[in-house]
Amino acid sequence: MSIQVKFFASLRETIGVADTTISHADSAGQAWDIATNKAERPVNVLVAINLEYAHFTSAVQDGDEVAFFPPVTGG
Amino acid sequence: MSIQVKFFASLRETIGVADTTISHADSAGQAWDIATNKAERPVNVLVAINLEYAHFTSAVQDGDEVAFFPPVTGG
Amino acid sequence: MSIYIEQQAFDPWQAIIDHQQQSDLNKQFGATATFIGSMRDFNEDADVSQMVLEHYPAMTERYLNQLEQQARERWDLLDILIIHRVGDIKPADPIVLIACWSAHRRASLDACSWLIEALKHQAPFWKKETRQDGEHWVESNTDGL
Amino acid sequence: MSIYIEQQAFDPWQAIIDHQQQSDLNKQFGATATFIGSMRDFNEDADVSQMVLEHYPAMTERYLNQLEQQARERWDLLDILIIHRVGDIKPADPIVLIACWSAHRRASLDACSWLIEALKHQAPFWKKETRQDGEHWVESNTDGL
Repeated sequence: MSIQVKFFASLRETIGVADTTISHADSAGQAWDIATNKAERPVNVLVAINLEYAHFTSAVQDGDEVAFFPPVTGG
Repeated sequence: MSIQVKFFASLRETIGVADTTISHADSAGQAWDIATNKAERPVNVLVAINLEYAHFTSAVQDGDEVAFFPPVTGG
Repeated sequence: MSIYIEQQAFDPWQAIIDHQQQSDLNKQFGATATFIGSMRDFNEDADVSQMVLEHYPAMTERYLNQLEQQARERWDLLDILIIHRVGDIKPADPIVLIACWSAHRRASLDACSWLIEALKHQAPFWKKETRQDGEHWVESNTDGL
Repeated sequence: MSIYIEQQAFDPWQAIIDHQQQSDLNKQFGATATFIGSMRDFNEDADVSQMVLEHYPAMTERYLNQLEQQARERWDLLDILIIHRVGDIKPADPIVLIACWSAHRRASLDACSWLIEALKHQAPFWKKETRQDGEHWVESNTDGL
């Protein structure tokens, strides 16, 4: 099993990781804990699974891409 | 006393007059009757006195410019 | 703040570029909203080959100035450009340009939208279309939908 | 319908002109509404000398396509052009362009306004500003007022 985990913007700088692969996770929250070594979650962090917005409780599967990032500020 | 009366667009074509000067009128409605020789008023005709929207009952004074025109269709 | 009545065809994008370069807007604005109305070659299911736009010059000037003033009072705008064409118009010709500049997006977007509606309802312009069966005055503005 | 992510500075007006010439829009559209967001040299009362725009490329592409699709379902649009800048940005640089073409005015105006709001709330872009006291991530979008 292989799950790709990405961090963007201020979260990428805080965590110190842009991209990592973990071997197992049942949920996005568990992916966070494994990829960050249980770093505290900022209150406003957003979650995407396979390029769609999701939740920390959302299930993840083998091959999924899970991304964590702060509120978006484009436009 | 001198009041300038103007007609625009389809109304100018129907009445057959673009611009005329009348010597007396108490109201825009009276200006219409004098300038058009009591032509029937289309239901949707608009009135402006000195470049501001007004009514057929609005008073007119010496030197005023009274204009009659159909609904506006610019933009 | 500039308002122009154009007798000849104009390029709305070039007009915006020129206006932006001549003004002292540089680096202050974060938002630009524009609307351009142009002549289609059909209206109400009839082919339209050309159009004449008549206006009441002194009242047009007064009303466009009033609308610009009202927009500036209602929204925090850095600049407004309004251009309206009159005279003989061919299909695809731009008829009206409204451009609004502001620091934040809602002011320019909302002012631009409001200005075109207000112009269409208040400014004394009239369109006469040439169709296959002759010339027809446009009798009223559509609701824009 | 075109969506571009630009790594380099772009001229929004030239992009609109080019898009309009390349498309088969000619004479069909009566309304064009555009919004351009550009970098100001100040934000929240602090001078900003430069900015970096980061994005999540695959998700950005998906969301901009989704938003375009939603706009086309909701309004009767003839064409949409969206351009968003990423990378190193200097004051006065355009950041985002949204242009909508339609037969009647409300579709292009309302779609343009909706698209910029939806983009700002959903598309995964992030701004980092360089101010006198260092670099700062912009923490949230303003409400645009």
